[in-house]
This record gives sequence, C-alpha cells and structure tokens, in this order.
Amino acid sequence: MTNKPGIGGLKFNESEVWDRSKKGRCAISLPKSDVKESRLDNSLIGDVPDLPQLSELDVVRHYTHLSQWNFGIDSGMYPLGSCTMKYNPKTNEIQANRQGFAAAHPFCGDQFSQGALKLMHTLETFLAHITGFDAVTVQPAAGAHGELTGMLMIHKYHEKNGRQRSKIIIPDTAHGTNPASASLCGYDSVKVSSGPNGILEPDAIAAVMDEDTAGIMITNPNTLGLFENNIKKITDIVHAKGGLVYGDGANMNAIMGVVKPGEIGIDVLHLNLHKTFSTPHGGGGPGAGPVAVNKILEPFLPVPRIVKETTKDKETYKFITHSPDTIGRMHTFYGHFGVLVRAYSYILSLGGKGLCDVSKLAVLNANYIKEKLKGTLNLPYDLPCMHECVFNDRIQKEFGITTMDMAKRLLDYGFHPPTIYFPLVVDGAFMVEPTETESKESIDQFIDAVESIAKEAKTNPEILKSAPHITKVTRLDEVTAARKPCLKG
Amino acid sequence: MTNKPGIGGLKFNESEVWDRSKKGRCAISLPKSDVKESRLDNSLIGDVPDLPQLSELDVVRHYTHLSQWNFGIDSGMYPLGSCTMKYNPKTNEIQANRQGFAAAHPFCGDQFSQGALKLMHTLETFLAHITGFDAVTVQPAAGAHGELTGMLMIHKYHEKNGRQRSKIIIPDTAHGTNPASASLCGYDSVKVSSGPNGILEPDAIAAVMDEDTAGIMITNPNTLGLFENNIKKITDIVHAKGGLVYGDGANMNAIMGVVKPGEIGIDVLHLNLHKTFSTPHGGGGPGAGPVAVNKILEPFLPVPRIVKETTKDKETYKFITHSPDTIGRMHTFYGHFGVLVRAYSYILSLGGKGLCDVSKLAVLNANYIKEKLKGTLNLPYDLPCMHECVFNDRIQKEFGITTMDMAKRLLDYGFHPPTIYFPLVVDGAFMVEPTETESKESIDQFIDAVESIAKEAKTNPEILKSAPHITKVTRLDEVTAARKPCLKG
Amino acid sequence: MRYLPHTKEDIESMLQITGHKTLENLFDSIPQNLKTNTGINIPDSLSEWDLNSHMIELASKNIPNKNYKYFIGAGSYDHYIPSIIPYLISRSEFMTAYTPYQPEIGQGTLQGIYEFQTMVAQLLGMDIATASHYDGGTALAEAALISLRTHKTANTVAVSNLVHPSHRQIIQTYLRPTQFKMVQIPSTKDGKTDLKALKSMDDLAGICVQSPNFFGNIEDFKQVRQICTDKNALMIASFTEALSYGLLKNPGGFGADIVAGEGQSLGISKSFGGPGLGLLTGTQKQMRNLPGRLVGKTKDINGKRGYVLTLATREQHIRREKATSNICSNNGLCAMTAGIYLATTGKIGIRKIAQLNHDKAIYLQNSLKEVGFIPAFNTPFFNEFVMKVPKGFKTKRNALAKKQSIFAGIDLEPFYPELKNHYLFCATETISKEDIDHLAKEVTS
Amino acid sequence: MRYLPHTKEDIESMLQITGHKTLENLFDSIPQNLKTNTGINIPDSLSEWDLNSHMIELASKNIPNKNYKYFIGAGSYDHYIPSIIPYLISRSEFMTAYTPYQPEIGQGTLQGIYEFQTMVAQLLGMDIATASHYDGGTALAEAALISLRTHKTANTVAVSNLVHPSHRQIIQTYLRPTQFKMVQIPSTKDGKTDLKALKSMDDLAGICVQSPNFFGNIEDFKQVRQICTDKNALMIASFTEALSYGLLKNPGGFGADIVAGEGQSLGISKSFGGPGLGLLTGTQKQMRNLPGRLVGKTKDINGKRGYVLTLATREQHIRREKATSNICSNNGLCAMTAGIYLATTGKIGIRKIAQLNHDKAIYLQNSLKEVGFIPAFNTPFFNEFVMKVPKGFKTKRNALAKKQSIFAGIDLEPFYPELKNHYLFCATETISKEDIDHLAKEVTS
Ligand SMILES: Cc1ncc(COP(=O)(O)O)c(C=O)c1O
Ligand SMILES: Cc1ncc(COP(=O)(O)O)c(C=O)c1O
Repeated sequence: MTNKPGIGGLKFNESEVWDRSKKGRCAISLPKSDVKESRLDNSLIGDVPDLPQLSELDVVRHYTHLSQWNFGIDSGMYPLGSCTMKYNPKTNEIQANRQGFAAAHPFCGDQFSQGALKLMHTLETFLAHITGFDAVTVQPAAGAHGELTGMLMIHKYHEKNGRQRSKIIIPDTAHGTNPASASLCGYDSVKVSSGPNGILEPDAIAAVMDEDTAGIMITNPNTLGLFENNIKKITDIVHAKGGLVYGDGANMNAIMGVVKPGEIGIDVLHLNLHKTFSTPHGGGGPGAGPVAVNKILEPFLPVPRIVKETTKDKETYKFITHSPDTIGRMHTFYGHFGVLVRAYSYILSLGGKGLCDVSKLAVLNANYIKEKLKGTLNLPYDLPCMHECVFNDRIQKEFGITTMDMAKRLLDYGFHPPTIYFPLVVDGAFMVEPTETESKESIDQFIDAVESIAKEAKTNPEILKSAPHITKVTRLDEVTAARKPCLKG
Repeated sequence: MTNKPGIGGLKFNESEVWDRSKKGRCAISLPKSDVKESRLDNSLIGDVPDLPQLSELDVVRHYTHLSQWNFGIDSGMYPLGSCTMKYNPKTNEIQANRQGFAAAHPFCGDQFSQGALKLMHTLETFLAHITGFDAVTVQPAAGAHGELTGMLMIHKYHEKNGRQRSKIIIPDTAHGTNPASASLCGYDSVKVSSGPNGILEPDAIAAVMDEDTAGIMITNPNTLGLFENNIKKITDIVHAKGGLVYGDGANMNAIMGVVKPGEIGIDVLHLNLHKTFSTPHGGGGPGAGPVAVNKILEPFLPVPRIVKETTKDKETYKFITHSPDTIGRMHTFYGHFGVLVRAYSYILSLGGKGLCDVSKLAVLNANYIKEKLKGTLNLPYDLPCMHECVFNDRIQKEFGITTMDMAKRLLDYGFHPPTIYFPLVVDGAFMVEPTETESKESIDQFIDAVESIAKEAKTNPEILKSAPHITKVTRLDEVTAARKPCLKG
Repeated sequence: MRYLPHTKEDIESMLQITGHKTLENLFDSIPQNLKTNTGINIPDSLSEWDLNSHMIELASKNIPNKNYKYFIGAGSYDHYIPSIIPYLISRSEFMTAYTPYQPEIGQGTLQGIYEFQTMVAQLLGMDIATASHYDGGTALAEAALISLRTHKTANTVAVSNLVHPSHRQIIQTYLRPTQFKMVQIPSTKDGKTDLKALKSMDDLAGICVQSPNFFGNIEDFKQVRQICTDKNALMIASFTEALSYGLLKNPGGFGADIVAGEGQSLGISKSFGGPGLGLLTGTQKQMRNLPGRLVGKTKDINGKRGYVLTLATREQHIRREKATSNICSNNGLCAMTAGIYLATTGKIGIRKIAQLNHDKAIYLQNSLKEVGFIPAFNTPFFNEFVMKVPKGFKTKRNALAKKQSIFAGIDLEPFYPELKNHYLFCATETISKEDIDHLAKEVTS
Repeated sequence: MRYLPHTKEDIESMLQITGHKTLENLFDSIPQNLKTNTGINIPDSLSEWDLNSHMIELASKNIPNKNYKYFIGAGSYDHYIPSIIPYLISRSEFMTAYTPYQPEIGQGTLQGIYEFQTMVAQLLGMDIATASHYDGGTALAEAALISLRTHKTANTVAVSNLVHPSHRQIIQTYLRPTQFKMVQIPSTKDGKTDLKALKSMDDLAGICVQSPNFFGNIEDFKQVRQICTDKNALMIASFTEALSYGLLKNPGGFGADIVAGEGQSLGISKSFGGPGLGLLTGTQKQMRNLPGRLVGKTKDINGKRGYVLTLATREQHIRREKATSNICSNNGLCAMTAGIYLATTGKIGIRKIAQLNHDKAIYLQNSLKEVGFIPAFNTPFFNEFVMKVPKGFKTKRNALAKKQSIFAGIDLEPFYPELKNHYLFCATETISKEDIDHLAKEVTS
C-alpha cells in the first residue's frame, strides 16, 4: 500500500506523574481565605494525602503528552465492531458545557430545573419514537446498566404475576454483559446456539423455552451484524410460554427508520447513547443506556420518572418518585445528564430523516467492506450484513498469522483495529463496524491496508508477528500483568 | 543521555486539504433561508471560488493531524532566544473568549463598550507602572508595529521642532525589525558595533551622534542577553545632541521591578505582550506591541486614545480621536484587543510582586544554563547575563559540526532548539532563553541533552549532520523552495 | 448533512459493489412484515445555529441568574474547577477514544487511569482502586454485593440510615431479585449511626457506614471497625464528599475492607447530578472480588514501561454469567478528570481547600445561628450540617432561589419525615464570607 | 504562584551554581543608579477564581444582553463561527508554537498556512497570497507603499474616499515621514468612486479602490483597471468584507495588481476590532515586492513533501534596513483560523452564505423603506447599505441598544459630515427575518 496513513513522528516520553513532583509546588490557584480557620479536633484529622506537587505547566505537559499517545476518532478510522465509533460532533460539547446545564445542581427543585427536565422528557419521547415503544427512562448510566434495569423489570413482572422464574435464554452470540446482567437478577443463563447462517432458529428457542424461563435476551441486529429474521416467531414462542423478550439495542445504528423493536414483539430494549447517538466514549465512558418499554412493563420503570403537565398557558415538568410497582432507583440522581444533552443535540441536528439516512449509510459502508474484503479474509457468514461484518483469520492461519497479528499490524498502517475475538462463536473473529461517518475514501484506504497486510502475511509474516513497530510501545506482557498485578505506583 | 524526552511514535500522513475534497460535501451548517433570494445582476456575480468540499469529520481530522506535527510550549521546553516562550496560561483564553469581549463590535459606541475601554485603559496604566513611563498606547499590533509607532513619533517630534534629521544609530546587535522600522521613517541606519564585552561604549556613540541624527534604537537587555550598563551615559550623549532614545523592550522579561526604562533616559519603548506577558504566539501571531512614552512624546501618540472621566458617582471611559500632534492611526480599530485581554489577565494573576519574581527567576534560569554549559559550548561573552545567554559552535566546528547540526539534533532529543545564527555579531550563535516557567528539572534535562549532543559531535558527527531522525520530515530543501517558489497548490 | 460524507456518486458506486439498486434494497433481507411504516416522528434537522439558540434558551430555564450561589450539597458539590482541566480533557485523543482494548495506542488513557488509581488509593488509604463506576450509589451497591457474595453464612448487609438516601435505595434495587437482604441501622439524636443498635444486629455479611454522613457529621469509624471485626462482617465505608479526605482521617486508616463513594467533587461539574464518578476501592484481599476495570503496569517485549487493562478474568466479557459484575463502559473520562484534578491540587492544595471548606461551613453555621437557626446536632462535621430553621424560612428560601439563584439548604423532611423544619446546609470554597453575610441578612430581614 | 515552578531548594541550589547569594544579586552587574526604587504599583496576585469574577463583571459591561443583534458592519462583521474552529485552533500545538523557524517540527503550521495562501488566492483570484498582516488597514498601507516604491516616476497614490476611513488614515500615517503623497478620489452621488474625477488625476503610482466600498456599494473594477492601465498605475483593490467574494466577481478577475483587505469575516470573532486578519495578495509579478511571510512547498532530503518559510530575502531579519517591510510577527493564528473556515464552508457553503448575506440585506433595506427610511443610493450592494433615517431615529437607536442590545446602523456624519442623518446598515446570515421585522417595528412605533 503506497502512502499509508500511519507514519512515525516525534512524541514525548512522560514519567509517572509523581516522578515530576517537587516539594512545595502547587498547580491549583488557592482561593483566598476570608474567614478564620477552624481546627477540627486532632483525633479527626488525618495525614495529608501524599499527592504529587506540580506547577501548572507540569500538569499541562504531563497530560498533553499522555493524550498524544492515544488514538481517537479524530485521529483516524476506528472500525471497532459493536462499538459504533462514529464522529462525535464538537457542537454537542458546547451544548453540554453551557453553564445552565453544567452548573445545574440536582437538588435545586423542579421549579428551578425546568430546562433539564424538559430536555430529558423530550429525549425520552424521541427515543420512544425511534424504537417504537410506549415509555422510556434515561436514568441508566450505560448499556449494561440499562440491561440490568430491563432485567430487573422483567424479574419484577414475573414476581408481580405471582410466580418467579429461574432461567433466561441467551444466544451464544450475545455480548458478555447480557448473561452477566441476567445473573445479577438471579437468572441462570440458558445458552442457545445460532443456526448455520448466524441467526437464531425458532425451533432452538421452542426447544428450551418453558414456564420456568423468564424470557430471552436478544441482540438485533446481532453481534455478527446479521438481522434476526425469525425474531417475530421467536418472540411469539417466548410470549406463548409467558416469557418476555429483552432486546439489546446496542446495534440500533443499523435500523433506525427501518425496524422498530417495539413493533416486532420486543418488550424492553436498551440503547447506547455513546454508540448510536454520537456521545463520546471518553476512553471508557461515561455513556448512557436508556431503556424503552411497552405498556406491560411501564409500571416497573425506575424512579424518579419525569412527567409533563400542560395547562392552557404553560407546560411544566416534574419528577415523580411515587410509583407502586417500580423496580426502584438505579442512579443516585437522574442518570448521566451531561451525556443526555449531547445525544439530544445530536438527534436535533440530524432530525428524523437524518437518522434514517444514518442507518442506511452505516449499512452501506459495512456491506461495501464485506464485499471488498471477503476474498482477502475468510467470511464465515456470507450474507447481507447490517452495520458490521465479521471476518476471521482462517486464510491467514496457514501462514501462522492470527487475527491478533493483523490487528497489531493495522496500527502501523495508522488504523484502529476492528474488534477482535468477539463474538465468541467465530474463532479469530475480526469484526468491522465502519459507521456512517467514514467516507468512501477512508474506507477504501482501510480496505487497501487490510489487503496489503494479507499480502504481507504471505510474503513477510515476521513483520506481522512483531507488529506494531511505530507505536510508542509494542505488544505488552499481559500475562505477567495479570499474574503479578501492579495496580498502583 | 538516558531517557531523553523525544521518542518516536505513531503519527498520521495528511494530504493537502483539497486532495480530500469530493464534489457535493459541505462541512458548515447552512443557516436556513427565511427570506426570499435576491439575485444580483449577473454582470456582478463571479464564479464560485473553487474551495475544497469536505465533511465536518474531514476538516476535524485534517487539522488534528496537522496540529500533531507541531511543537508547542505545552509539548516541551522551547528556549527560543529573544522570543520569551513562557507558559501561556489557559485561563487567559477563557477570559478572552467571554462573549462580552469576543462578540464586542468595535462600533457599538463608548457607552456600550465600557468594559473593553476600562480594560484597555487599566492595562495602559499597568504597563506605564512597569516601564516607568508617563503614557502608553496599546494600539500597535506587534513589536515591529510598536517600533514603527515609536519611530514615527520621534520623526514627528523632530519635524515639530522645525528640523528633520536623516539618520538613526542602530547597534549591530539589534533585531532586524529595528533598522527596518527606521527605514520606513526614511532614516538611514548608522550601525555601531558593541564593545569587546558585548555592550555599547559611550565613545562609539559619541563618535557618530550629531545634529543630523534623530537618535538611537537600543535593545536593553540587548540580544546577547547583556544589560547595557552604559545606557545612562549613552542617553545623555544622544539627548545632548537633541536626539531621542528608542528602547526595544522585547526583553523586558529580564528586568521587571529591577529597572524601569522610563527612569534611565529612554524616551519611548515598545513591549511585546506575546513575550513578556504570556500571550500565545499562535505560530506567528497575533501579538501586541504597546508603546510607552515620556511626557515629551505623549502628544504624538497615535489616535484614538482612551481617557477616563471620573465624576463623584462614577467613572466613564471614552475614546478621543482629536489630538493635534498625533502621528495618526496605526490600526483599523484599537489594536489586538483579544491579545490585550490575555495580557491583562496575566498581569492580574501575577500581581506586582509576582512580576518581579518572574524576572528574577527568568534571569536565574539563564545564568544557570550559562554556567552549566559554558564548558561544553563556547561562550563568546562570559559575563553575568540577563534572561538569555548566547553560545556558539566554535568548539564543535573542529569536528565539522555547526550550530545548525546541533539544533536539528536537539529535535531528536525532544527539545525545541534555541534561536540560531542570531544575533549576527556572534557567528554560529546558539541563543538560549529558558524563561521563568521552566523548572530546574526540565532545564537540567536540556543541559544533559546539549552535553550529550556535544559528545556525539566528537564520537558520531554523522548522526548530527543527518539529524533530525524521528521527526515527520527531516531537513528541507530551502534553496529550491526560494529559487523555484511554489506558494500555492 | 455535514456529518454524512457520502456524495450521490459515492452511494451509487458503493451500491454497485454491494449489488443493490437503492439504499432501501440494503434491507431487503429483512422480512417486510418486520419493517416499520410509521417513520420517525422527530422534527427536521436543526442547523448548528438554531441548535445554539434552542439550547441557550433551554439552559437559561435552569439557572436564570448566572451568579448562582449553592448552599446545598447532599451528594453534589460546587467546587472550583481549574481551567486547565476542561482544556486537557477535551483533547480529542482522550475524549473520542474507546476503552483501550489496544494498549499500544491507548497508553495515554491507561497511564492516566493507572495514576488515578494510585492517587485515589492514596486519598482513601486503600490498597486498590478500580478504574471507576457509574456513581457513588452504584459503587456502594457493588460493595454491598461483594460482602454478601463472599460471606460464608450471612446474607444480610447492614446499612446506616445516614447513608445517602439514594444510595440506600440503589442497594435495595440491586438486592431485590437476590436472596440477600439489607437492614438499616438507626441513628442517634446527635446525628450519627447508632452503633449500640448495630451491636445488637447479627448475621451480617457487611456493615456500611458513610462518613461524613448524609447530615455532614463525621462518624466513628474506629468503633465501626471494632464491631465489624467482632461480627466478622466486612467494613464498608462510604462517602459523598471526596474532598473531605483532604482533611479527615481516611477510611483506609481505620481498616475499612471496602471504601465506595462519589468522586464528583474532584474537578467534575455537577451537571444536574451526572455523570459523576463512582469510586470503589478495597484492600489487597479484595482484589479479585472488586468489579470494574483495573489498569496494571507491565512491560512491552522490549522491556519498555507500559500499562494494560488487567485481571479481566473477573469481567463479563470473559466470565460472562460468572462475572463479578455486568459493568462494561464505566466513567473513564470522569476518572481521568479526577486524576488531573488530584495532580493539580496536589498535596498542598488538597489540604488547603479541604480546610477552607470546613472553615466556610463553620462560619455559615455561626452566621445562621445568630439569626435564629438552631444546629440540630453538635457533632463535628466537614462542610455540611443540619439546622432547625425559623418558621417562614421555606417561603424566604424560595424567593431567594427565584430572585437571586441562591439555594439555601435542602429540606430534610422528604428524606426523614421526623425532621420537619430541618434543612441540610453546605458551604464550599466557592462561597465567600460576603455571600454568607448576604444570606444571613436575607433570611432574617 | 502556580506558573512559577521554582521551590526554595531549587533556587538555592541554582544560585550556588551561578555563584550568587540571593536572587537580587543576579542583578549586581547593573549599576545601582540605573535600578528603580519605585517598585511595581500593581495590586497583588488575583486567584483564578477572583479573576473569573472580575472578568465576568468587566465583560458584562460591554454587551449586557447576550441576545445582541448587530445591524452594523463597517469593517467588523457578525458571522456564524462553526464550533469545530475554536476547538481546533485552541489545540496547544497550534496555539503555543512560535513562528516555524524549525520547519521539521512546524509542519502543522506550515502546511496549514500554505493551504490558507492557496484558498485566499482562490477567493480573490490572485496568484500569490502572503501569510497574513495585522489587519486590512495595515495590509492596504503596505500595498500603497509597494506601488510607490516600485513606480519609476510617480510618488502619489490615489485612494478613493470610499475606502474605509481608518484605512485611509493608516495610509496617511505610514506615508507622512516619506516623500510619498496620498490624494483622495471623490465619490459620486450614487455612492461610488468618481472615476471621471480619477481620470483627471496624473502621476499616480497606484490607484486604490475598495469594493464593496465603505457604503457597501459595488465598484466598477473593470473601469478602474482600464484607468490604471492608461495611467500606468498599479491597480490596488481593497475590501473589508471577505465573504462578499463568495458571490461577487473577484478583483483578480478584473486584473488587479494587488488586493489587500480584512479577513475577519472568515471565522474570526469581532473581539472589539482585533485581532483580525490582514490579507495581502498580488500577481506573480509582485512576488518579490510583497512584504510579510510566505510559505512555500518543497521536499526534504528523502524527497518527502514538506513546507518552509521562504523568500526570506525580502524580510527584515535578513535584509534589515533594506527589507520590504518591518513586519515580523503577523496574525498567523488568525490566518490558520481563516484557512479552517474556508475549508469548512467550502465551495458550496461560501456561495450559499454569501448569497444569504445579500438576501438579508435586501430584505432589511426593504423593511426599512416601508417604515420611512430612504436609500441614499440605488447602487447594487452586498450586505451593507446607507439609509437616510427619519428624525427621532437617533434616540430610538440608543434606546434599542441600551434595552435590547440591538445596534441599528452606524451614524455616518462623523465620517462624512455631509451625510447628516445617514446611517450605514448591515445584515448578515446571523440576522433572521424575525429580527428584521422586530427592528422595523421598533423604529416606527
Ligand atoms: C451488544 C452490546 N451490548 C451491550 C454492551 C454494553 O454497553 P456498555 O459498555 O455501555 O455497558 C455493548 C458494549 O460494548 C455491546 O456491544
Ligand atoms: C528584540 C526584538 N525586537 C523586536 C521584535 C519584533 O517583534 P514582533 O515579532 O512582535 O514584531 C522581536 C521579535 O522577535 C525581538 O526579539
């Protein structure tokens, strides 16, 4: 590949922050004290925490250098499957940082929080429209937190019906958070395998669904990037036995305006605002995992809920905490409000039609990559895909090259690698989700890179095995890290 | 040197912006049109400028990549002599970007611009206190612009006295802007050499000063980092012959609180807010070059001027444009207001005492480097220095190594090189100005780097001649660039 | 739309490759009956400029007067945030990265979080700090679950009723579907956890006490530790005001097994309650029981220092249904923010600022005393305390909030019905003497 | 102080090396009589927090109402600035770098400015654009000097009196000490430069006409070019509204030799008039006469594409007293900003936004007509125009400014005494129909 995005350049070593410390420095501006000092009883006072002592410039350089070692969406294509790494618009940051939002105290009272309440309430309505559900809570703090919220509601539902159940059906393609969330509700996961073409088969579900099973957790489109065509049959089977259907909506980016989970038998669904709705992932959160439900489950939504009261002359919004069947509270306050502001801004910026375009183009990009690369990499399921496509290293294995090697080599080419070794059903999975904000040009560059790496796998496998070469550090010893954990300095 | 700051890492190639262009893209959000379109006569309408067509993410990635190729103060030590590259506090940016300042229109009228007027007037007072002058204008847009302003005032002064003069004395150590500014006023530069110990000798001045000479331009501390000890004698000589003394205050960072130019015979002085007063240099400006004058020259200050009117119940500020002897206007509006806000914030943050500390520590850092490195590099003038010290490559020459080679090698070590080949009186000058915001640790690292490079000069000169090695590009062909200029794509 | 780079030509040439006529055809494989025909009922795209006006309007509905003054805390605190923090944190290399699954290009996040773990462990006096949880409440719920899961026999956790009310509710929510129970420890009339009552409780897997507690009062962790040892229960310490440990003896010092709490005070904006920062720390012994991400230090194959996510075998993506928790995305950028804040304040700043919080709170309490407010307890506190208010206060308070955006105390009755006319007050370093004097005048006049 | 890293120990150990007892001793070499004993009479250091309050207060004294509306331009224009621009420009790698004297680590600035030069040349239809000047006025003064310096015989430059008044004043200031003269070209009653009068002027080195001119009217560059040719004078075109060339024929198209003007409209905030962006461009023939920085494209020794500052032999640091100008630091970051703005608007956006400016201005003029304002001229304009106002307007205008931060027109009398009761109005894309209707109502009622 001629002129790959990745090249070497000058970066900076940076010691651990305390190695910059020098007794007597302080980087914060100390507010002047205008009242007299009041000493607490000595028995209550502790030693001063031994934090580093730096100047303001020390701090700025330290974190500037650290940032320069990171790869973000603004640095290049980030086709991390199942993560929907789309462009995070800068205007959303401006909105979230407005004093009226950023400085709002959660206990000012409804009367003084109308802006925040209206925003959250409107966002709930938007998300209900997008997913086809009757009610939404924006309280959950992340996708997994949304899953737990949803599963708690299912659990409470069965309890309310007077007979709790003990199991939950989870496909082998599910994300790890699904079974983990179910376990937190005391449900045993019953694993079902997807069929020969990567999607669930009704018979498989029918075979395990019974009156002791609370329901099923389905990710649709699933983590192979395939749409679960039998979803309606499956939900019927589950419903027929009194179970409920949990939908993992992390992949909603594929189907906005095309399919509404609420219309095809899903009872409860979570969304990842930090995926589909462009809020930055921040190197590990914060995200937000709103949960949408149908009428049956609405009574179980967590509190507080937001209601709108319209009198002829004005609208007012308020929190209500009294809700007899609620599962209770999931967050200390009302969820990740700052993240909600960003998602709300994104939805307004795209508009209803824009969101439909998003899904079409996301799916176009994924299918384009699938078609272009399927000769180069093995494609376990050669079917029309949705937002992502999953390859593996079967072809390269013969040269002793693994998915890991190819991923690391992609770093030298200047790309963030795809998600690897997930989903577990594909061994050596190489899971590519381009998202709609990548242009044809950058996608073609990515395709070139993968093709050229596939060539190298034949002609020069060593360069892959020893990759990456131009990053600040190369492959790290994760085994020792886990065997002799060093978790602080 | 073990563990030098500079290391290699992953960066990104970036084409020229138009190579990213694709017909039909637009990265700006188009305001909706709520009025009907009115066509101008076709004869007036031009072809659409052929600007690149990009998406928002294209723009963000393009400029993010470009930024990653740059070295700023936040990246590391930047000891560029005569440039005072100190830390640029982030809070100053916050202040300058407040809507009340950033969105202020210059023609709102005094009544609606009291905040801006008060800020500028107060800043003028502060600068007068710091420099010991009677009046200040903050209108000049940069140091050289300040020089021109000052020289125009001197010119007008002589004119007013009924006899214009034709020459101006300029020491060989002066910055290039000095003679260039004088030329703009039609003065011929009379060059005087500094004496054996790098400063001007009264006799040399006396020898050239006459009734046809408008005065002298002196930089003090001078560009060798030395204080002009004979300044008083010199100003007396010049004044005795009816000349005036222009002071280049670009190096004010050395003497705040120690010497006030206005008290030692200087008649007019410019300051560089983008040096002494921490405003960011922005890769080539914008800066600001306020000019301070004594009573004699005050009538000649450029218009508009800002005056304060105090009535018992309130203070008001206003612009006055009528000023019979003024040299006229230097800027379309009132100068680089946004830069003034930053400098004003800096002065308030340091306070009077803090500014004195600044100079002491800046001078301490420079003397420390001078002492530590004088064995390693040749020190043409081994005298107590002020804010900077000037070495050269005399020792390394013997291995065929030049200042240029050492500068380029410093890049591999992760430091911005000092100013090189200036001042012209020192051949192969290597001019180090650390500023007060560099800690002893970073200065010691710099010293280590220079020492280790000096060793390499002996043991491995090739590595210096071929430096830099880890930057995105290495030495560029400046000759062809100038011979066959390619100034646009 | 400026976020969507595809031109008509791009779409056509790509559709040729994928073998579809139109974009709609990409979804042909989905059965028709599953597709929606209701569209998306959301207004058309707003321009960036209309979005700005809309959001300015909406934001202004929250805090009308920009010179707001908060005399309230209760889990969300108004502290100064140095301008370098928003700048550094907004650098896209931090802001737009995913969880560092590829450590070679995530060293910025990884070293930053490793340093955060270290400084938080320092602050709380614990061996191990996790990379972050959603908030104080969810972190505390995880702590409760650890004690319950790891205890041989007991299936009850005792939680002081002076733990933040929301935190107790979250624990309830998390425990409901399990076989575990939560019992509440009553409080004494001097506003502290009733340790005598605690002594009489049995079969406890864990005992959870917050200090400073919801009333702002400092609890007696020494005794709590003793009781935990006697009852062979895990000592779980919690907090909502992280800055208090710039001044107070930290829970680690008392031998807490697990410390969980809220880190919002460490440079994170209030943002109507979230995102904050869930801190969860433990002793070495708890290492493998602690849920959530952990960054560890290691070397690359050339021996260069580097950092990785480690001990993943506790986590959902490896252990799936057997994981210690379902947590995946956490509050990484808030942890990075707190890390920068701790490095910025440093050893000198953290103590000075903590002391200042205490000084202002004492001055506030004295000022209110002088105008007829009565301290509900005389127990040492950090920057929050409870006062019985004179009558007529409620209306005055609302007027102040409405006219001047001054928020004077939180009515405790909704949380503790027995505390009619009791308000929880707070003062931080952002409150000046002048502000306090002004408040005192306003609430009397 | 947080900006000063030196600890007591640092200072002591460093003084040992330098051989001084105290910091004061560092200045012993300076004769005592030269030292000041008046100290620095400036208040003590403000904390970051007190600085914030102080600046918020000061800033609020400027534009009390944040929903300001500007119906004024006159060289400073209110245009939308996309949020990506402040973000990108504030990245410290751009913001805190010096002029790229070491190109190997300044490629970001260098390529960015090279692209800026290219796009500006494109916008104005010229061969060469310099890297930037201080503002439109100083750039124009440099242009005038070029014509005067390079002309064999003439020593006069003719400047239309419809060139921005400040620009004319700056030219005056710059010419005063020289042997050069400036003469003004009168204007016609349809608000354009009087070209007939110009024809009668002789011995001109350069002729300078602004379009759109200070009244907003579009000048006849075709004729100007003809006259310049006949008189063998350099044609210098100037402008204050760079966006107008998104719609209008550009000066290069008419054969201007030099084009100088203000680039503030290209993504730069008004900031009370500065820093703006001085644009100075010329034909190939003028290359070596153009003062200011120029970035050129070249290769490194490995043949890699790269950029450098070039043609430095024109500049003060090489040529010293013989330099084409004394300019050194210019407005680099503003040029980078404009470059980003031009790349963001692009070919599609620049035309749409320019057209929108014109549409709003026309709508504004019509609305004002309907309420009794009379157009001073009927000459085509871009986004500014002059109206004769009904009496009583001045007071209404002030009230509007005071109460609603609406600034309706600039009184032209101070600039052109003959134009009593004439105001210069402007409308840009930031003004909505609603705003205009509101203004029309306010100025009648
Ligand atoms: C399919 C799926 N479900 C759930 C999750 C969990 O979301 P979160 O990380 O926000 O908890 C993810 C995140 O990677 C996911 O990809
Ligand atoms: C001594 C001296 N004088 C004058 C100047 C010119 O200042 P400016 O670049 O702001 O025009 C400089 C800048 O390098 C300088 O160092």
